[in-house]
Amino acid sequence: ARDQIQVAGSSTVLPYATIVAEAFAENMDFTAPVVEGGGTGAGLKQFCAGVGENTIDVANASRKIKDAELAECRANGVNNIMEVQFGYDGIVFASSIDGPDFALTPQDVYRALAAQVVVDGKLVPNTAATWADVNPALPAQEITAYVPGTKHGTREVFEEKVMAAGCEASGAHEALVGLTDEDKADEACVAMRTDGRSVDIDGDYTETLARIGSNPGGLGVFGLSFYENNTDKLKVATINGVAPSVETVASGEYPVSRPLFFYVKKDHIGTIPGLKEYAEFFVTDAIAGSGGPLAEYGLVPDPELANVQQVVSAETVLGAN
Amino acid sequence: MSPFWIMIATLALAVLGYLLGRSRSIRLAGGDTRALHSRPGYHGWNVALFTALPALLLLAGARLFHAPGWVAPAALVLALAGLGLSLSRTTPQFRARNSVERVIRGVLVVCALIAIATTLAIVLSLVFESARFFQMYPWQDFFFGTEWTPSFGGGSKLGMLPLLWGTLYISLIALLVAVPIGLYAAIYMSDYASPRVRSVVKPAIEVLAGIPTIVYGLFALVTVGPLLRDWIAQPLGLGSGGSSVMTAGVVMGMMLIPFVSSLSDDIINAVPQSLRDGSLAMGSTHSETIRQVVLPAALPGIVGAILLAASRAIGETMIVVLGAGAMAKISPNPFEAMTTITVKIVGQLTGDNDFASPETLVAFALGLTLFVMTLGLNILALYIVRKYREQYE
Amino acid sequence: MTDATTPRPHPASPAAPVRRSLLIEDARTKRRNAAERRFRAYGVVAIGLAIAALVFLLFTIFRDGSSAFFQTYARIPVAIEAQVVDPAGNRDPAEMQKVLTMGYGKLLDNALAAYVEENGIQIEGLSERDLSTFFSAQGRADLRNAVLADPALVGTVIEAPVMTSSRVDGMFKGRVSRDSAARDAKTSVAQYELAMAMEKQGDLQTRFNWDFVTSTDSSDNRPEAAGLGVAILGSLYMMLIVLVLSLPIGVAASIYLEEFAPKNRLTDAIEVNISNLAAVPSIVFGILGLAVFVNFVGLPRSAPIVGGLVLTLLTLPTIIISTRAALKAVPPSIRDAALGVGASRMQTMFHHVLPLAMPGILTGTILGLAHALGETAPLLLIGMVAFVTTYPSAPPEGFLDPASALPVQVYNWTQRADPAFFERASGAIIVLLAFLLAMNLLAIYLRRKFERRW
Amino acid sequence: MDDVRLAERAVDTDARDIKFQCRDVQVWYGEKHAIKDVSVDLLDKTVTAFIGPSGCGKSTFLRCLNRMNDTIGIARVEGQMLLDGENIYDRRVDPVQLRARVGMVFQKPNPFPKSIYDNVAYGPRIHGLARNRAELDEIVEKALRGAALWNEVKDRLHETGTGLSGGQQQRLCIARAVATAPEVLLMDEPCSALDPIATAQVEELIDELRATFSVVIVTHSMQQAARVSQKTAFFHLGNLVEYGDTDDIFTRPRDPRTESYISGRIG
Amino acid sequence: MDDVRLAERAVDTDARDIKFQCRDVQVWYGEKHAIKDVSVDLLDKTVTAFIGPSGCGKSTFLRCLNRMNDTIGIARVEGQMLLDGENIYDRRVDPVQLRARVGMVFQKPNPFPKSIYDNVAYGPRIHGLARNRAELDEIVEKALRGAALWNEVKDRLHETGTGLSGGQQQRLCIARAVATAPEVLLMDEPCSALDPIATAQVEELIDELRATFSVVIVTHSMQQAARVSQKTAFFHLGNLVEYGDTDDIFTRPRDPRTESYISGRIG
Ligand SMILES: Nc1ncnc2c1ncn2[C@@H]1O[C@H](COP(=O)(O)OP(=O)(O)OP(=O)(O)O)[C@@H](O)[C@H]1O
Ligand SMILES: Nc1ncnc2c1ncn2[C@@H]1O[C@H](COP(=O)(O)OP(=O)(O)OP(=O)(O)O)[C@@H](O)[C@H]1O
Ligand SMILES: [Mg+2]
Ligand SMILES: [Mg+2]
Repeated sequence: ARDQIQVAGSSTVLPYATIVAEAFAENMDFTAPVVEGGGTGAGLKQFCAGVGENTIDVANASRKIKDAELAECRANGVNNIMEVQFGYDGIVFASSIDGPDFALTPQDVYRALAAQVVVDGKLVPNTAATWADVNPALPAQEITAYVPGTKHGTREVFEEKVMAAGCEASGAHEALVGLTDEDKADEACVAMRTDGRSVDIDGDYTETLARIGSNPGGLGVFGLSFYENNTDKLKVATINGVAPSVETVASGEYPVSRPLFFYVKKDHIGTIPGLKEYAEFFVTDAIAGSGGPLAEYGLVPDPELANVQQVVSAETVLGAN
Repeated sequence: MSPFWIMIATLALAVLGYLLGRSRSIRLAGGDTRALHSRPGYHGWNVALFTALPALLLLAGARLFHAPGWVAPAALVLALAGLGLSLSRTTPQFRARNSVERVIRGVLVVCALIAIATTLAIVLSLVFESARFFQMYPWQDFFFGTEWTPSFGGGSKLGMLPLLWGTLYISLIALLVAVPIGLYAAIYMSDYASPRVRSVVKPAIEVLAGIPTIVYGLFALVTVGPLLRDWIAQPLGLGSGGSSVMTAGVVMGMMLIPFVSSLSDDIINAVPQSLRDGSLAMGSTHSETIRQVVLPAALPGIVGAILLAASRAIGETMIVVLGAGAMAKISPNPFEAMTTITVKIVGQLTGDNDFASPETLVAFALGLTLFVMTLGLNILALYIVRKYREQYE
Repeated sequence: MTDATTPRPHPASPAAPVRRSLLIEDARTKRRNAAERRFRAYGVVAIGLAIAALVFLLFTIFRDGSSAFFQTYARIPVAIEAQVVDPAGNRDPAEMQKVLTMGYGKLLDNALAAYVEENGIQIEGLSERDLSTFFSAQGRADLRNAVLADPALVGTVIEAPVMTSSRVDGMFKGRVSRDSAARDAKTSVAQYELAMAMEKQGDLQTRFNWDFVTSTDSSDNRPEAAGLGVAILGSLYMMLIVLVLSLPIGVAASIYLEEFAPKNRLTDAIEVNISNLAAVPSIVFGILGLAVFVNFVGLPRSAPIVGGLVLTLLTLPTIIISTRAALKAVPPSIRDAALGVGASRMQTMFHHVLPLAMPGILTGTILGLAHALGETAPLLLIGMVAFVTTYPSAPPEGFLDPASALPVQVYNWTQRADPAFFERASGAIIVLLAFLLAMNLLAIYLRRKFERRW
Repeated sequence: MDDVRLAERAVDTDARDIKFQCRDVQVWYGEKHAIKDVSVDLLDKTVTAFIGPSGCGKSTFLRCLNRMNDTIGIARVEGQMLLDGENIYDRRVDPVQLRARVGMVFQKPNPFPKSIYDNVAYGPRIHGLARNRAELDEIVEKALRGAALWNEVKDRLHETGTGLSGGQQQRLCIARAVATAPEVLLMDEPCSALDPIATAQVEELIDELRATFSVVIVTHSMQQAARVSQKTAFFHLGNLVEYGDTDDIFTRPRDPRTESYISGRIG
Repeated sequence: MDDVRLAERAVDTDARDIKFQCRDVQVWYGEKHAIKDVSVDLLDKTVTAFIGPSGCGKSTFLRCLNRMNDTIGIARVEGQMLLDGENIYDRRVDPVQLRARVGMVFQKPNPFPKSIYDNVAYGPRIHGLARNRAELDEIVEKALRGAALWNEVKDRLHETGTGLSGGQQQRLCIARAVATAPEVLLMDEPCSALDPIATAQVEELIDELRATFSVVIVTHSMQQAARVSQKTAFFHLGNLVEYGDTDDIFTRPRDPRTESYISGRIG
């Protein structure tokens, strides 16, 4: 039988999971878990492939499991799934350390990066060339933004919390609804420019960093933890005047963040040694709490960690209540 | 006993069988091996093969189909039976060579079929998920759509034409770099360079094929991209992005050089010297000889090498991701960012999307489409080779 | 390039040929020789370009990666304080286990603080955080292991080399400067000066880091402790499987197709099909491996055997294509000669044709193995792109244990946030290239032996 | 596949001396009809010479006799060729065994790119003709001596066979064929690159072989045909024009084509 | 590379008719000393025959004359070989130009794997001997006729040259060499695979060529040497034993080795 836990999923959660796995192996008498990345979708897919030794035990996710996925899980006999939300990930804008400071609002970002903007009641292609074109208070620097590609969960958060919010706040959404219908307007709000001002990044934050390195005028979207590890190269932008940090994200002041999850296959508890212990270990205060190694790395701890611990030790499964 | 040890035991029996079969044939021939139909070695091999093969097949089958536990030990019995039977068949007249060769031939056939089996398995593993995709997404939009904008909330546009365009464009540039350089390098190595130079240069160039593609990707991103941007694209007003089809193509071309050069070099080297002599004696220069006599004779192999390079170009991800960006776009300007089918296959499969959504399943459809397309390309290549092949001797 | 320009009178016309000197090139020869020189120059240029690309790549790899083989250690006395490691005070190992690694950080912090005081090091703004992030988190783990293994250490002062954190390490490799330390949230100028002061005292030493090659991967919090042991073993296992399977299968398949198969539509189909397999994106092989080897056959995830099988399928087309080309290139007269003395087709093949085709086969093998060794994408789906911190056991059982692979490690490390991992990734590439070279040397040697012209 | 034991069946008494019985043999290379309707009986313990203008089909017919034409993709053979009464084109016949019995020396010398020794020892090795190294050495020496090559190469047996002069390569190929001890030896212009002395020695060898085997030799030299052969077949444009005792053919040709070919004798 | 235009220097009057002047030529294949100290003058507008036992170095010497030995890695040539008074082994000599003037037919036929037409047209094309297609056609036809091959291949000019019979290939190679119109033609046993009639035609061709060029032919047939050549050189074990008028060599050989080689005449 397999004696190590197998974990797969989101690459955003991956660093946290590896830290936990390492500490788990060090401090407990279990074999070290094997942790894979591969993306939330891929992780959940393997997770939902069935119950048994050659399926994984834990799926990491940077978003909640979707209904369609849950249905597939159930269809494959994976009925008892524990959902564990262990913290938050802040999403930040950062530019090269040598460049000017940016104090952004969602409106600015929307106006700079939307494919089409409303001008004089008409929908026209976005022609803004510098940030100053968008908002005179911003530096007159060419607009180049490195945004996670559509495969990334971060992109979804970006679209929702920045683009859509900016669209709404700037009043463009209203105007759009007037021009078309509600659905189309929502879509138009999050459509990004394709003329090279907004560059999709299918790789990882390291790629974004490298791109900013080779084009210092660029502005990139990063995870908070990534930024914190590279403050010597990056300068972070404030959003609505709030600088991102573990504290501001936890307090909700900083608007762009998302919850992180992992899912545990309850049916494997008991067959795979250490599975329950792993889940519990993950959410202990010493690990996922503030001051723990995860927070040290950049995780925004869940303020309600105690509840989470409760959920784990009770082995509460999804849909139980 | 675990299957592993049963396997070892079977192999040991086979070795024993070889020795027994061999010595028995010699003994039956009264020590004069000339009286045998086949050499003693063949008799030995015959026994060994009959001992090992059925048993190993049984073992493999048992593993594949999760057979009950008693099946594995039964393999040992089978091995013993094979040993006894084939040993009793060992007579001086026994056509052991033919028997062994039949088995070898069978093995060869099986090996050739592995390729077919792989293809089938690939098609099968793609076709179901592709079917699911086409249930969710209209095929017209997929094949003829010119927009690729997947999104999480649904309502994605998943037209493959921009990806196809990017694939062809990048591969073309890569081949434009790799084929001339590779071919000229091959020619130089096989026909001009001294054996010493060749013995150093060839393996050195082969290292290029072994450098992980991520290194090339970073190279494209950090070095080649800005270089092309600052020296060519911007002065010519063709764009200001560091990642472009050109960047990815050029760097990929570098990686493909050894595929063209090393394989072609071997093939060119295999063209008989007498042909070169024939041409040189007509007063043609070395280069004329190569272009007009050697290369046509080596054509099938060279086309094979180029195809292999093209195949790698089509299948490459890392260099494209880092070098050409992730923008799906149809544009004739090689200094714009584009992307390829393969990149999107990997991207959609490893992303955070809902795994049962068209955004993920499109990867399978892309894979299948690419498969069919390259098939067409290969058929064309085969036709061309058949037509222009010059068989020597 | 062919017909025409200044035609020489054909001697069919009775005019006596003009006597020309060999030492004077006529116009046409001049042109042709110029073409020849150009052609040759193209060759030199081509090789030059290829070599230049190689040299440049190798240069960057070594520039970025060689520092991964060195690591800075500190040597300071560490007091194993009982109240930290054994709060219950009864030296019961079970009780002592309750103190997690994180807890041991206190020992190191105190030790460093004591060291600073003792040596009279005065640094402005040296904060507690500067002290606590000075050492690698690996140091705590090592300490805990040592104490648990030998509870008698409690209450004593030990002096063992302690690994410094990636930032401190970086200060001695030029990665972290005083300026960058000022901006860096993970370090500070004070820490920088502390490190410099300690080095001056001779208590910090940078030495060759075997652990980089032998130890296992580590989490994002301790890049300085990450090693390649598991990846090397995983790659080794996979390459063993690939070599043992793909070379014979590939050669056998080529032999059948080239020499024995009847030439008909079916074999054409197989031929096309094989070259087509070469064009299948490698990740699709991962899809296949997941479906067939993991889900159908039931082999474990993350196991080298599955990786090896997938990579075998991936390399087969390369080997088959090059082998077939090489077999085709053997002149038919050699086959005739062997068949003519009564050799069977099999014997002809194995005794004569195959040895002559060997250089091409080996080239295919080199290229195929290089491809396989550097490939990550297919491993994504079968679970080998993973964080594995236990060594796989010796073969054959080891083939079924979880392992990662060298390119996977490179890929993983380049994605991590801490810049120290970039250095590690480059170091891993060096190891990978060394691995490749070792693998190819034999093939290259054999190829040279088999090479001949006929 | 089943063991077909070539020939333990009774051989017709009247065919006893016939080694090869060919009936209505046709060969096509793709569209080209290279051998037309050839019927001929080749006798045992006899040297038969094939003569005829270049391109008339001599080599083609020779290659049919040990099924070497199998290796040419576009070649197609029809008709019957019986070796000791058995059809060699029978589906059940193993061409390998056939070729072990019917050896061949090709028109273009084609030594293996191996050492001279290995070239000659190859046949004996695969057929297990030698019990040990000493015996093998002996076979090799004997074959090389027979082919009049021994003296020239005895000091360089382990150098490669492709480094020999044209004539030496030709003799090497003869030695290689002889070493296998075939029942029938097909020789396609074996002396074309040989000097008179070597030619004489090879002819002597052929004469020796005739005592036990049958030999078919293609030659362009009428003198040679006359010297070594007992039977001669004259081919023309794919047809077997005339076949008979060598003496008769050269002195009393029946067909005008033979007549004119022979009288254009040059040499 | 430096353009040295030496050479308009006056050619010695006494050497006017000497095409090739060879002095103390030595050839080694690695350790093997294949040509020893050969000095010989080959005359213009003359057919010279090289005779001698197989392996004596005829082909080797022949290959020296147009530096084809350059392509054999282990071959080393020493001594002087002057073509029209110019040392062909001079560093400044371009072997390409040399070979355009000194053509060669090899001992083993080596047609290119191209169509018959392209085989013959190859030389004229690279040397630009034809102004247009019609002229090229003419050259090809003339060369094929000269090599006595035209009738056999005129209907299949565009089939591959490797599908020809041995003798046809040999004639194709002759046609190929002739089509380039060299000043000196080296022929290594050009008739070894030819029937008497074809041989006669090739010999006729050689005789024609002699009017304008010089021809060197290696042959094993004394008769052929006697028929076509004016000068004969007899090689033995790498030495040039005797060189002189063909008539003299065959009737009054001075050296006992020549004597015994010729009298062992069999041919
Ligand atoms: N490439 C080579 N490597 C080594 N030795 C060689 C090579 N070519 C020829 N020789 C040797 O050099 C000597 C002379 O060979 P050459 O080919 O000149 O003979 P030849 O007179 O042409 O004989 P033949 O009439 O048989 O063609 C022979 O002993 C031969 O074995
Ligand atoms: N592989 C081939 N493909 C097509 N045609 C061929 C092939 N081999 C031979 N031929 C043709 O078949 C005819 C007979 O050829 P074959 O080789 O039997 O002649 P041959 O009598 O041996 O002549 P030679 O004395 O010149 O060797 C010739 O016209 C030749 O062109
Ligand atoms: Mg012939
Ligand atoms: Mg010769």
